[in-house]
Amino acid sequence: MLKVDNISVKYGSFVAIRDINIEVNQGEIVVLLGANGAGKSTTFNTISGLNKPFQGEVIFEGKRIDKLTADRIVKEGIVQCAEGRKLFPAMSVLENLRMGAYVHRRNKGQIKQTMEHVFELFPILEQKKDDPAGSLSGGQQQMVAIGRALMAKPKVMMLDEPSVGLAPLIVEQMFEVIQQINKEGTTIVLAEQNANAALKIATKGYVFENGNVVVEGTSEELFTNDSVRKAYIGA
Amino acid sequence: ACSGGGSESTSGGDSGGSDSGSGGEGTVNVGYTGPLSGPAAFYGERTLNGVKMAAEEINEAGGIDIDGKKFKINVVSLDDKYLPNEAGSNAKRLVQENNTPIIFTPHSGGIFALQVFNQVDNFLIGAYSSEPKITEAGNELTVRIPPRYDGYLAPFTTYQMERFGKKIAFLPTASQYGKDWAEALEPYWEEQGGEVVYNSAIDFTKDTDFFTIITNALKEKPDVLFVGGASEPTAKVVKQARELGFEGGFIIMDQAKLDEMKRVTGDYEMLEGSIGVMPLVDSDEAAVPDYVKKYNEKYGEDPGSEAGLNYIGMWAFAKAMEAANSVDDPAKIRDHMQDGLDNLPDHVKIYDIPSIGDDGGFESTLIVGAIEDGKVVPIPAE
Amino acid sequence: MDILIQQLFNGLTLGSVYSLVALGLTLVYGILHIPNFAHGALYMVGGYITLTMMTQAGMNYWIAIVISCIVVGGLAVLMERLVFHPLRHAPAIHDKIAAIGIMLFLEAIVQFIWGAEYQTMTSPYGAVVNFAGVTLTMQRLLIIVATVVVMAFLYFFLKKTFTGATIIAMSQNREGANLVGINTNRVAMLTFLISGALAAIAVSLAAPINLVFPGMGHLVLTKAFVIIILGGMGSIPGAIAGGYILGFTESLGATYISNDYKDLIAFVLLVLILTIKPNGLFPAKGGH
Amino acid sequence: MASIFKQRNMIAFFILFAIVFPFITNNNYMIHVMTLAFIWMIAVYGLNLLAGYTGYLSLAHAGFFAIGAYSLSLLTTKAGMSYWLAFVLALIITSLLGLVIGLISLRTKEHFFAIYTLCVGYIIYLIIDKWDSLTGGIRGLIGIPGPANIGPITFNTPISNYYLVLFFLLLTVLVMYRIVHSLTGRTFIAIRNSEDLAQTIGISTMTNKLLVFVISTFFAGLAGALYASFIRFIGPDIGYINVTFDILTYLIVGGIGTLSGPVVGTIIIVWVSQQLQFLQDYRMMIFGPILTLLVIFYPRGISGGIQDWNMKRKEKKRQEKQNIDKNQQMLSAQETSAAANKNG
Amino acid sequence: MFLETKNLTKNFGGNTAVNNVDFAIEKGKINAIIGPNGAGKSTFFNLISGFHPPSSGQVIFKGQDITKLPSNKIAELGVARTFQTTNLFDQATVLDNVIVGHRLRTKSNLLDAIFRTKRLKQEEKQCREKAIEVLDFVGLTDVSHKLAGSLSQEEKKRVAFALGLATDPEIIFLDEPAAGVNPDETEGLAELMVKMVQSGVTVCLIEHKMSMIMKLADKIMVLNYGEKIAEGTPDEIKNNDAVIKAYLGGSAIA
Ligand SMILES: Nc1ncnc2c1ncn2[C@@H]1O[C@H](COP(=O)(O)OP(=O)(O)OP(=O)(O)O)[C@@H](O)[C@H]1O
Ligand SMILES: Nc1ncnc2c1ncn2[C@@H]1O[C@H](COP(=O)(O)OP(=O)(O)OP(=O)(O)O)[C@@H](O)[C@H]1O
Ligand SMILES: [Mg+2]
Ligand SMILES: [Mg+2]
Repeated sequence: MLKVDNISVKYGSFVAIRDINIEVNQGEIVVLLGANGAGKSTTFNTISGLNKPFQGEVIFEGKRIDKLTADRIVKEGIVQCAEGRKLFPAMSVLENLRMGAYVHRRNKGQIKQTMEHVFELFPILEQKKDDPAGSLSGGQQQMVAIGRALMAKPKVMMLDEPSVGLAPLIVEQMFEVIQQINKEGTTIVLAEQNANAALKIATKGYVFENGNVVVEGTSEELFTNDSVRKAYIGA
Repeated sequence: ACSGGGSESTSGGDSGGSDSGSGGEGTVNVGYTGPLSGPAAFYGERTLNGVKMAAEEINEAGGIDIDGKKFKINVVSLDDKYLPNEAGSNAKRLVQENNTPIIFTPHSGGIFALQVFNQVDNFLIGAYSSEPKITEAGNELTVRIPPRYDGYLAPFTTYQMERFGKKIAFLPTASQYGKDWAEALEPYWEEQGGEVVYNSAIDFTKDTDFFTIITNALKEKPDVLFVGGASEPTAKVVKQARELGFEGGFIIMDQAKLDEMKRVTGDYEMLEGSIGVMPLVDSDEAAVPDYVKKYNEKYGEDPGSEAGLNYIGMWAFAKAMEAANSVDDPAKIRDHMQDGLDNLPDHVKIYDIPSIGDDGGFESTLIVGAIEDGKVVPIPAE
Repeated sequence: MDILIQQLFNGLTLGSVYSLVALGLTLVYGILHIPNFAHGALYMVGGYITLTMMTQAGMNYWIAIVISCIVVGGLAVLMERLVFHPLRHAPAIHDKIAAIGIMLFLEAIVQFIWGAEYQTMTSPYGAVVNFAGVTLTMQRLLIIVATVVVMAFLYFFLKKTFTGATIIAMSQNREGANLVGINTNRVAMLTFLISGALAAIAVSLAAPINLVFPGMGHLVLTKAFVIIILGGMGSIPGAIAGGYILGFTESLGATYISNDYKDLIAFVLLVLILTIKPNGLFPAKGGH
Repeated sequence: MASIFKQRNMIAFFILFAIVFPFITNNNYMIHVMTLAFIWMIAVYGLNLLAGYTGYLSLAHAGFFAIGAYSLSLLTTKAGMSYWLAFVLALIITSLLGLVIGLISLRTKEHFFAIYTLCVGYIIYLIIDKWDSLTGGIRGLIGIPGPANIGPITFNTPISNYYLVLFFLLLTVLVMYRIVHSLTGRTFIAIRNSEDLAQTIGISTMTNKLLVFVISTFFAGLAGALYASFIRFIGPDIGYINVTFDILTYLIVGGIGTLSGPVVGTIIIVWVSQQLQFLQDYRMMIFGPILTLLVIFYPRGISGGIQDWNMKRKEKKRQEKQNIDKNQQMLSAQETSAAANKNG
Repeated sequence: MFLETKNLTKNFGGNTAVNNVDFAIEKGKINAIIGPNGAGKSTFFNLISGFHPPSSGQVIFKGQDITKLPSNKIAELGVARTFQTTNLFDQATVLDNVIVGHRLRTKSNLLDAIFRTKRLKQEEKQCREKAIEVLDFVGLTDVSHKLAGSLSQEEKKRVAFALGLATDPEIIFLDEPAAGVNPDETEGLAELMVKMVQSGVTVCLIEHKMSMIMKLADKIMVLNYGEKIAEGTPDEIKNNDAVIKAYLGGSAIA
C-alpha cells in the first residue's frame, strides 16, 4: 500500500537518512524504532511531503507521491500526527478537530460523523470542546492531535512518538486507542521509543540507527532479537 | 575606487572645473545637492529644474564669455535626501571631483553643513532658503537667493485686518520655515492691535487628517487664519477650514503659491480673501509669460518660485562670472554679484531683483497678490 | 460640548483609517511573525493606482478602488513570493531590512512613474453635512461606515468560513496547518492579498481628505505599528481597538492637552501601557 | 591565502588600510565620506553588542546618537563649556539616560522590546523636535565647534579629523574585541542563547542586560558627539527612526553578532550608495533591491557569509584529508593482507 | 533539613498548579518527583529555583529562607537546575557552552575585560578548567570541541548536566533528564546521576520513566493536581493505591 523505496534525505549537507526502504501493507501496524536522531521523524516528514528526498521514491497505492506537496499528500490519505503535536493552541478543541477535516471541508455530514466518533474514543475531549487546545494537559493535547488526524479519515496514519512525556497511565490508554483505530481499518505507522509497548501491538518493525535501517522483521522477530532487546526494550 | 558620479544634465565634457581646454571653449561645472528622493523630492526637483533651465539657456546662447573664451555650464546634481551630512559629503565630492565653484542647495540644514567648510574648500553656496541665520553668520561665500520674508508682514497684516478683523489663528506647517514665519508675524500682528487666538503647527508629513487641529483653531472664532507650507497640503487646510464653516481670510506664507493651491481646491472661490505671494504666472513682470511657456513645455507644469528664483539665481551667477572675468574664483564671483544682477538679460527678469545686500542676500521687490471675487489681484507691498 | 462631539467624530475618522492599515499589518504579522515595514509603501501605491484609475481611465471611484485592491493585493503577493518566502527561516530582523529595501524601491518607482509632487484625489462625496452643530463631510462618514463594513466582513470571513479559519490556524502553527492538508503557501499568499487590499481600501478612503504623494506611506506606518503593539501583535480585535484608541487619543489630546505634543501623547501612552502590560492590551493567545 | 578572511585578519587588514588611506588618496571627498563612515561604525558597534550578542534589538539607537550629539552641542554652544569637557559630559549624559531607559524598557522582550524602543526613539526625536527653547527645535543647532586641540595636536584639517575619528573607532573595536572575548562577553552570549538558562546558572540577567544597554548607548553617544563636531550642524532628523534603520542596515548587511560585520557592512553600504549617486532620483530603485537581495542571499551578513564559506572550505579540506587517510589505510591494509597472504 | 518546602502554593490565575506542598529533600540522596502531566512538577521546580515567586509558602535551603531570592542568587547558594527542553547555544562548541557555567563563581567585570587584567585571565583559566573537569565528569571530553548543535539528544542532556555542575552546586534539579532518550542511553544517564550523588551533589529529578525511577530513587514524591498525594520509597509508591489510580495505571512498571 505504502512503499518507501530507497530514499535519502539531506539537511543542508548533512545526510539524515540514507537508502531507507519500508513497506506498509493495508491494515498493518508498523513500528519504527531507533535512538534519538536516528531518522524516524525525518522519514515521516518525507512521506508527509515536508522534506523532499534527494534520492528514491515514495509510492502510495501505486502512485508516486514524493514530488507532491504536503497538503496534497493529506488529500491522498496519509496523515501524520507529528512530534510536538503541532496543535493550534488558541483555537478551541472543536476548531482544532474541524481543521483536521480540512480536506473534507465540503462534506459537512461526514465531519459531524467523524467528530462524534472522535468524541467516543476520547470522551474527555467532548467536555473540553470549547477550551483552547493550549490550555489542556499534555495527555489531553495528545488526544486532540490524534483526534485531529482522525478527522481527515486517513488511509494511513503516522504517529510520531505519541507517548513522549506522557504518564504511564495515559500511555496505556493511548496504545489501546491506536489499536482500536487500526481495527477500524486505518493502517498505522508508529515511531516509538517505548519499544516494549509498541511491539506488543505491531505487526512488524524497522530499527533505525544513524539514518539507516539496521534491522527489520515481524514484531516477534524483533522482540526476540537480542541487540534490539538490549538497546530498545531494556534488559 | 570612486570616480565619476554625478549626472551631467547638459552637454559638455565632464573633465571638470574650469577646464581651459585648447581652443576657445571650456566647461564650468555647477554643483547641486538637494532632496531628489524621498518625501521632499518634489521640492528638490523643482529647484533643480530652475538651475538646469538657466544653464541650458546660457549654453544655447553660447556659454559664459570670459575674455572671448566660451564656457559651457555643466550642472552636476547629487541627491542628499534632505540630510545635512549627505549634503556635506556631496559638496566635498562636487568640489573634489568636479571642481565646482558654486554649489546650489535648497535647504538650510544643507546650507549650514556646507558653511562649515565652504570658505576653506573655496566654493560659493547658492543658498535657497529664507532663513535669516544663513546670512547672519557672516559667511563670505554664501548667496541667499530668495527674499527674506519680513517684508511680507506689513502688507499681509494690513490687508487682512482691514478686510476681516483682528483675531488670527496660526496654523503654519511644522517646518523651520513655518516657525520662523510665525515668530515674526506674531509680534507684528499684535503691534498692529491684533490678537493671536490660537497658535500651533501642522506637520504635513505626519498628520493624516487636519480636521482635528482646524476644529480647535476655529473654536477660538478667528477672523483670519495664517496657513502655509507646501502648496497642496496648505490648500487642503484651507479647504477643510471652509468645510468646518470658516468664512474669514487667509494669510498664506510664501512657500505656498496661490496658483498651485487652486489646483487642489478647484477654483479661487474657496480661497476668497487669501493674501500671499503673487503667483509667478500672474506676475506682471514682462519676462514672465515667455518664461512660463518655456517652462511648461519642458516640465509640463507651471513654474513656481522654487524654479523661478533658482533660474534667475543661476543666471545671475553666470553673469557675475563674466563680470568677474573668472569661472573659478568664488570670491571674485561673489564680489561681482551686483554686476551679475545688473547685467541680467531682459528675458530673464521674471523677478525684480535690483541688488544684493552686504550679507549676501538678494534684495528682491516683493510682489503680493490677494484673491478678490475669485481673481488674483496685485496688492502694493510697500 | 460641541467641540467634544466634533473631536470624537474626528477621532473616529482617524481611528478608522488607522485600524484598516493596522489590520493588514497585524494579519501578516500573525502569520509570518514579521513586521512588514513595506506595508506603508503598499498603502502609497494603492493611492496612486486609485488616483490613476480615476483620472486617467476615468473610472468610477468604486471601480477604481476595486482595481486598486487587486493591483496592490497582487503586489503584496509578489512580495511574499519573491522576498518573504525565501526569508521565512531567517530571523525577523532580516525581514525588516528586506522590507525596507522594498519600501525604498517602491517609493522610487512611484516617483519615477508619477513624479514626486503632491496629487489630489477628488472623491464624488464632497458634500458637507451639518448635524447638531457637528460638521460631517460625506467622505468622512463614508470612511467610518466603510471601515465598519470591511471589519465586519473580515470578521465573518475569518471566523465563519473554512478558508478564513485556515489563516488563523496557520498563524498559530504553520507546520500543523500543513499537516492537516492546508496549502500553507497559498494561505500566506492569501493573507498578503488581503493585507494589500486592506491597505488599498484604507488609502482610497483616506486620500480624498489628504493628498497623494510618494512619502504618504510613512505617515500611517509608524502609527500602525504603535497600534498593533498596543493591541497585541497578531491580534485582530487588538488592531481595531488600538486604531480607535490612537485616533481618539490624538484628537482629544490635541484638543485638551496640546496639539504640538499630541504625537508624544500617543507614544507615551503606548510606553506606559507596555510598562504596565508588557505584552500589549490584547495579547494574542498561544502562538508567539 | 584565504586566511585573510578570518575575522582577526580582516580587522587587522582594515586597520592597516584605514591608517594608510589618506596617503593613498588626497581626495578630500573620500576622506570626508570615510570619516563619516567611521563615525557610523562606532554607532553600529554599539548596536551590535546589544542586538548581536544579547539578542535585544533596540530601535532607539538613533535617539541616543542624537542625545550624544545634542549634549555636546548644547554644552559647547549654549553652556560655553570647553570642548573635551563637554565631550566627556556628553558621553556621561547619554549613558545615564541609557541607564534609566534601559531599566524600564528591558522589562519587555523580543518584538515588544524592539517596538518599545522604537517608541522611545520616537519620543526622543519628538522631544528634540518640540523643545524649541533648548534644542532649537526643527531649526537645529549651528556653530558647533570642531574638536579642540590636545596640547600640540590640532584637528582643523580633514585629515587630522579623520585620524581622530579613526582613533576612536579603533578604541571601539579594541574594547569590543576584548568584551566579546572575555567572561563578560560569554555572559552576554549566554543571555542571548537563553535568558532562563543564564539566570539559573547564576547570571543576573537584568544587571548584565542593563550593562550592555548602557555600553551600547555609550557608543551611540560617542558616535553622535563625533558626528556633531564633524558636521558641526545638527537637526532633529539625526534622531529619527530612519537613522536607526540605516545603522541597522549596516549591521545586518555586514553580519550581526560578528566582530568585523559593522566595519564591512558600513563600508559597503556607504560606498555603494555613493557609487549609485549618478542614478539620482532613481538611486533607490537600484539600492532597494540590492539591499533586499543581500539580505536574502547573505542572511548572516557578508562577514557571516565569509565565515560560513571558510568553515565549508575547512570542512572540505578535512574530508579530503580523511579520504586520503582512508586511502592510505586501505593501502596499508591491502599491504598487510598481501603480506599475510604471502606468509600464509 | 537540607532543602525543604513548607505549604508551597502557586496559583496561575484561577488554576492552582502547586497546592500546599510540604517536601523535604535529603542530602546525598536521589529524590524523585512523579505525577501525571500538568500535575505541577515543573512548576514546583520553578518555585524552588526562584523562577516563579510562590503565591504562598516557603522554601528553606540549609536553614536559610530563599523564597524571595531571585534565581541567580539561589544558584549562587548552590542550587542548580536543568530545563525540560534543553537549550544550548548551537553555534558554539560544547566547551564554550559550559565555560560560562562557572561565571557565577568569578568576579571580573567589564573593566577587567577591557583592560584584560590579571584577575580576568586567571578567572578565565579557572572557568576553562572547571568546564574541562565537568565535561570529563559527564563523559563528554571527546566531543568538547564539537558544535553543540551537532550533538545527539543524549549528549545534549549531558551537556546540560555539565552546565549545571559547572556552577559548583550542592543540589541539582533535573527536569525529565531522560525524556526522549532510548533505554540503553537512559541507563547511562542513570549511572551518571548516581555518580553525581557519590561526588556529593544531591539530586532531585522529575521523570516519567518508571523503570528508571524505581531503580534509582531513594525517595519519591507524587504530585497530582498540584497536591502531594504520596511520598515514600519506591516500593511504597509502587503499591500505593492512590498513585496507581492517578498515575501508574494497571500494568504499572515495564
Ligand atoms: N530541520 C533539521 N535541520 C537539520 N538537521 C536536522 C533537522 N531535523 C533533524 N535533523 C537531524 O537529522 C537527524 C535525524 O533526525 P530525526 O528527527 O529524523 O530523528 P528521530 O529518529 O525522529 O529522533 P527523535 O527520537 O529525537 O525524534 C538528526 O541527527 C537530527 O539532528
Ligand atoms: N507560566 C504559567 N502560566 C500559567 N499556567 C501555567 C504556567 N506554567 C504552568 N502552568 C500550568 O500549571 C500546571 C502545572 O504545569 P507543570 O508544567 O508544572 O506540569 P508538569 O507536572 O511539569 O507536567 P509535565 O509532566 O507535562 O511536564 C498546568 O496546568 C499548566 O498549564
Ligand atoms: Mg523524531
Ligand atoms: Mg514538566
